Amino acid sequence: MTILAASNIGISFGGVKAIDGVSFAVDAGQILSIIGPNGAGKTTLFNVVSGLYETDQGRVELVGEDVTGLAPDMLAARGLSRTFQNLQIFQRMTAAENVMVGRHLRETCNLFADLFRLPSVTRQNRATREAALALLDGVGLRGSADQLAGSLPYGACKRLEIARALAAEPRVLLLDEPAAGCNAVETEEIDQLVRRVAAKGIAVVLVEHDMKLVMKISDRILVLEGGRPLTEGTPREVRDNPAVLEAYLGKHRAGEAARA
Amino acid sequence: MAEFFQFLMSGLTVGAVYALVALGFTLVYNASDVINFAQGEFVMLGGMVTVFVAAAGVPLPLAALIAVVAAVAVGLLLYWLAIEPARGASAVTLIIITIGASILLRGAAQILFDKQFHKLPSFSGDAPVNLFGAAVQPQSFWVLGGTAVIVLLLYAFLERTLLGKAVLATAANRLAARLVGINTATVMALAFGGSAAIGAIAGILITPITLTSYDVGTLLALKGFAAAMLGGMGNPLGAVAGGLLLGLLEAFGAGYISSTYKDAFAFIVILVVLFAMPRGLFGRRVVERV
Amino acid sequence: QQTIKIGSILSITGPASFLGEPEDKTLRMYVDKINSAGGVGGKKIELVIYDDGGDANKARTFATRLIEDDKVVAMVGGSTTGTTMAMIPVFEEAQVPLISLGGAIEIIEPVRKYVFKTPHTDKMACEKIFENLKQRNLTKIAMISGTEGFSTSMRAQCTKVAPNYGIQIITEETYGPRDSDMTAQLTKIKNTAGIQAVVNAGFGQGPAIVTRNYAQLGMTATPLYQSHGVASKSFIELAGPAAEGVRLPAAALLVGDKLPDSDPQKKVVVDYKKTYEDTTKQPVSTFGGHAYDGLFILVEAMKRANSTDPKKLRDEIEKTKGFVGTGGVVNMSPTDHLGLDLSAFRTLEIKGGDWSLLAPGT
Amino acid sequence: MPAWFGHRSVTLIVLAAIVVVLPLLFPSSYYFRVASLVWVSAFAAIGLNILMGQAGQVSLGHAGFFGIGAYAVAIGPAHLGLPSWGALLIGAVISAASAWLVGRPVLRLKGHYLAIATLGLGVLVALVITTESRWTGGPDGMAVAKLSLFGWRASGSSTWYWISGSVLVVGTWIALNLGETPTGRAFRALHDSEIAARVAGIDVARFKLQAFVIAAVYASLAGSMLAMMNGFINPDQAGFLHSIELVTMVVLGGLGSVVGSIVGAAVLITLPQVLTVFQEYEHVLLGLIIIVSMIFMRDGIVPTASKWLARRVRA
Amino acid sequence: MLEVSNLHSAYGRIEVLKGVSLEVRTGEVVALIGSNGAGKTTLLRALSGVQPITGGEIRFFGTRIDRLSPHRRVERGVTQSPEGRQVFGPLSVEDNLRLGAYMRRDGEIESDRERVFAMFPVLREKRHLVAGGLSGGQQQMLAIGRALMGKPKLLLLDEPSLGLSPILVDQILAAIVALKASGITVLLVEQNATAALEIADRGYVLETGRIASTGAASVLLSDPKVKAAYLGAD
Ligand SMILES: Nc1ncnc2c1ncn2[C@@H]1O[C@H](COP(=O)(O)OP(=O)(O)OP(=O)(O)O)[C@@H](O)[C@H]1O
Ligand SMILES: Nc1ncnc2c1ncn2[C@@H]1O[C@H](COP(=O)(O)OP(=O)(O)OP(=O)(O)O)[C@@H](O)[C@H]1O
Ligand SMILES: [Mg+2]
Ligand SMILES: [Mg+2]
Repeated sequence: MTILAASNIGISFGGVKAIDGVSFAVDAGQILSIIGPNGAGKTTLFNVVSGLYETDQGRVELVGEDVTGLAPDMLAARGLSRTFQNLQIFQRMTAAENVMVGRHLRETCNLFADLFRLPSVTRQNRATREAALALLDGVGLRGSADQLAGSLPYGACKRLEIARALAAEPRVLLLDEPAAGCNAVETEEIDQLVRRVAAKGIAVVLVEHDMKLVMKISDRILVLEGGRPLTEGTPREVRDNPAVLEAYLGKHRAGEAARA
Repeated sequence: MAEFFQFLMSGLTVGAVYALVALGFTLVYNASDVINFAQGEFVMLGGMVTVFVAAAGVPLPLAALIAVVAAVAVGLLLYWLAIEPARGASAVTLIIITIGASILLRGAAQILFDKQFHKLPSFSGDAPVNLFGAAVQPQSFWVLGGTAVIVLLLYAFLERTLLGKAVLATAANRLAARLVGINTATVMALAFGGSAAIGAIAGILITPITLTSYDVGTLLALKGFAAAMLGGMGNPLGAVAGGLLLGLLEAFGAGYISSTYKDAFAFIVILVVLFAMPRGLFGRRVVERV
Repeated sequence: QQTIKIGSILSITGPASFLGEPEDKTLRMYVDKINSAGGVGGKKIELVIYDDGGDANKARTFATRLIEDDKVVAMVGGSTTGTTMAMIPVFEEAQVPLISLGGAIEIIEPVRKYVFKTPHTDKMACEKIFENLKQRNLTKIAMISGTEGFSTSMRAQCTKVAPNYGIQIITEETYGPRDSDMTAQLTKIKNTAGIQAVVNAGFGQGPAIVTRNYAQLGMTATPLYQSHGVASKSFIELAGPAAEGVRLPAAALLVGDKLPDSDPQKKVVVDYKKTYEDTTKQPVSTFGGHAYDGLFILVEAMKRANSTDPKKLRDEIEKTKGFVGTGGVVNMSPTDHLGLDLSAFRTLEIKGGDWSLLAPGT
Repeated sequence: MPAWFGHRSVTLIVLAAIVVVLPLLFPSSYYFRVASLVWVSAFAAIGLNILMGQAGQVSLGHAGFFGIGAYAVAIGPAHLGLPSWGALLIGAVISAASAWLVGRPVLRLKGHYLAIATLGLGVLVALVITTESRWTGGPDGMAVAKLSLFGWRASGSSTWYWISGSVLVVGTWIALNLGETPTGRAFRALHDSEIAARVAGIDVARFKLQAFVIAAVYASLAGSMLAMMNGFINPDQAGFLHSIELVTMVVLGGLGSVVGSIVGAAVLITLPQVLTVFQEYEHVLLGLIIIVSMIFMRDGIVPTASKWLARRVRA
Repeated sequence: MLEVSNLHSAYGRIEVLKGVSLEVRTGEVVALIGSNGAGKTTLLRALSGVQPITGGEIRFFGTRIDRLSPHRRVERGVTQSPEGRQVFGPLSVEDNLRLGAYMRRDGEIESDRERVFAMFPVLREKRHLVAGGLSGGQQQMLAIGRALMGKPKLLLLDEPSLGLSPILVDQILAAIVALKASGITVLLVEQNATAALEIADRGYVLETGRIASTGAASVLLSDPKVKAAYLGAD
């Protein structure tokens, strides 16, 4: 089943088209990777799809519903979660609290119940914290649960964002360079994590420059260049595409990708 | 028509006063993102020191110079004794420190000087100049001219000199500024000294019109702050535009609507402008990528 | 040796400091004098002064402090109407006399048992000005006033009493307490047809700027009246040559040396002026004089009562008769807790950079 | 039971104990008066701290709501024949409603722009109060009727001490409650990153508005209490300087710390009383104390102190 | 050229560097690897003087620099491309680069800028745009370019390949080799440990604030322990 479909997306900044005519679709349990040179428009595409930028053109559908132009929180409520290339963690909250915020949509939030701390609130809090700890465990951060997120090293923050995004129990998860700042071994862990997520039936859209990772786990790959789609296909097709080689992979990397 | 021009000139005069104060905010803001609530006290110092030094028999131009030097000294002391030791603290904390400094400076001024109002003679006499039927104090031209000179200098400094860029860089990212070799402490000291000088010059120029006393700073700072925000914080041209606009709003509000509600009128316009342009008239658009 | 505690809450700093400061100096000066002359009834006076900074809420707290902690027998103070009004409930409840230095008539009207005041009321100022206008056959006026308490209250009183003098207030303008240019308001007045005189209710630097803008706009052909709120030499200094010809109602204090020797107030005001200026090296204002009057009304009452019991003090203060102060000759009564009449005010005109006493009928 | 629960109730119990025990040390009812002022200001500061410390939105016009509450209990009984407690509630409703109305557009602004917009709103309220003297008594203020409930009239410093003290305890309880709830977390999240908060499904505009309204109601109630306690009110209480004072209390005590707001209020209310002995040096010292405490306790008195304590305990 | 001995640094009470000693010789490329939170960034910051140290010494060309303020160290030729890019968001790309040369007074600033543009042509294209609007990778290029504008003797690179496309990673690595050839010494922190060690002369492995092992790059590359912990199964 197609969870997220974007068609003919375009947006410009100060008259310059940052993306133009990009379409993609991703099914439940599928991993779609979007790759392309720096500045190709990958993050911008995420920003449009997740409602942070208003589109000039195109249409976004989430589980069959037209959600173009909907605010991010409305999209989140319909099952879309994401992480950020430039970290957006809640610095002054602990790691566990960061993830608890991620569960916002799974909680009942009633101002009066909260102000007077009705027993239901306390009960719910306990459940939310349990869930958050379990998620932190999943990304290997259980030990840092009560540390302030602002003091975590870069790699840990990236994983914290994934845990927070998963906390909302999304139907589609957009990951913007989750493996950036991770060494090969840590990247391997991300690899496992993303596979597990997809295995649960969540649609995953992955932006990543680590070709080993991308080639290994993607079902399909969309290549952007200069804001336009360059090609789309299976990892093998993409890897062998000379245009991709030239614009993005480079010779040396092509070999590396091939090994994956 | 003469009435219109009178309101116009009144607005420009008052507006230039606000603009001068607003300009003082710009430098410190550009170096640190901090609104220096003691800025009004620099304006007060400029006027009061000139008055008292001149009263001691020193010729006016020299007295004015002494006042500027004194204000700069106070600005630097403020930086070294109160801001620098709190380096790394949040902007809110620094703002509260400047509020504390403003209380302190006002308290000190009332002991050191007195609580009376004082005036300075107008630089070129009091005979009003007739402009399209409006009677204008000659001092208004000094204030307008002073505003023009300061805004041009400040603009050129920030936009055209490397040191000016270093000031902006310090506010944009303190860590990166230190990594490229900017001595952020010196830059901040410069900003505080510079805005103290601007404040003092403002005080000297406006005192012949507004009169001065130990506590003129508070309201001037408030209006100057409003002007700076209306124009768009951090942009010297915006500060001047905001100041003049605020002055005009008050004058035309008082003239054509109601003098009692002229402040209300001015603030309502500010609110409306900000709703339409959340960064003021000429504020820099900040782009923050995620 | 016991002392008599007298309290005083003044606006020594803040926007009304031009009231509080001379009041503070006057009280300290004269209490020292009284004490070095042996005190009252053999007891020294202990003065407890608090600065409310013009903040009514603070004044209210200090009032409680004076009553509860310092246990004063009476209070001279409340520099402004605003602070006084906030303190009145405290003193009424504690039954301790309060002699206010605030201007507005609402302090003593309706009469409150323990509340007195020394400064002429704003109503009297209006009446004095209108009296003079009437003599000059000027009946159509414009009012311009500040928006703080003093000016607002005076403006209201003027509006109220104007019909009694056949005066018509054609147009009204206001300015904020820290405004630096009033040409817009004055231009409107200038362009209103038929204005024969302009009255400015205001204090602080505002009236000086009004006066200067008035000259700047070339309006001096129309007489300008200021209020008693500008009754200190610094007004003339700040307004400069523009002040020439401005008239105002004020206490005799400003023109002490120009009073005829027969004037009952002459000795008092000349003495006070000399003492104040010698000690403080600053020009005298009528505001310090109000504190002088308050202090001595209290001291006299204390002597008469031969007691420091607040209730007895109150009764004696109310019986004050023929007290010659800087503000005038005070005759209080159960229905009049001020005790001054219009004769306490003189109409002054600024001439040659100084006050001059206006001859009656001009 | 999680650690924070104990922490919250301990704070409350200690506060209640202080409120109860303090009077034993008071030599005169002047101290009741000062303490009640502290409680009232602390109450307003706690509300403002929810907005500033938790949700991270500054307001430089909060005294406006304080003024609305104060003048409600002044005007209600005097001009409309309402009972004081009814006027108090109406004041709170008006404050909440106006916060809700202006909050939507205003809270879209950020940082200093939000500061100037709220400042402007505060100035507008103060200006209306000063000008419409037929209703408000103008700049010199107006008398406020005493609070009476079922025939019992609240007057005297000690009565008000108990009223304001109990209200403060309740206010503290509510503010402490908020911290660890979905609403409280939403506030803190949007403070740190609006974008991430929105992507996590938080309706940022709605939560900002909630914080603004809560803070407005706190301020309004505090204003009503002060007015009834003083029996008198004037426009200064709605003015810019009072707004600044409230903000200073919050920051001095510690942004985000409920106890901090109480301590901040206590410091700023009692300092001027203590400093009177220094006479003309009062302001210099006040300024100096603010500067020095912010330098050495940059996160505010309470957070810094508790960090320091934690270190001592562990060492 | 750079000798670090027994360096200690802490955030509050948490000690992050627990006695780090290392050495970088003139003309070398030295790689520093370690897992998340090992303290690599902290070490580089300490070298630049923006992170206070609690003990130990830093010598640069034999003289101690650990008490010098950051700008003095830049003056002596230590520049850094920091973690997280840290570009001056509101300033233009060109201004960012110009500020990179803030301490320089020589006449080659223009030509150095051209060199940076040649290395990263996008930057030339976007020279008048504000840096805050650049894509992540473009900002990374800018950060590296800015560090190069300081005309360093010792260049500290904190994860320079982070967020760069494969082609650019190759280019960066090649550029580092070229820099080395032009006499610039490089201390390189990289998560892409294999690639880093391939171009480095020597390497250090940092583990929770301590140097765990060191040696010639080729030796580390084939060290099974290092392989298991950082290089991953290949
Ligand atoms: N808010 C914005 N303002 C100005 N320009 C923007 C903005 N957002 C994106 N752009 C421009 O759009 C282009 C695409 O940027 P985007 O961040 O989407 O690239 P990307 O593919 O994610 O690159 P990278 O791999 O480096 O992260 C860039 O040239 C960037 O400068
Ligand atoms: N501001 C801070 N406050 C407290 N602790 C911090 C702070 N910054 C970093 N730390 C801690 O210092 C340790 C080292 O962090 P550092 O950033 O130096 O690691 P790193 O090796 O660069 O990691 P990464 O590979 O993720 O960039 C980590 O445990 C981290 O939690
Ligand atoms: Mg990107
Ligand atoms: Mg790092």
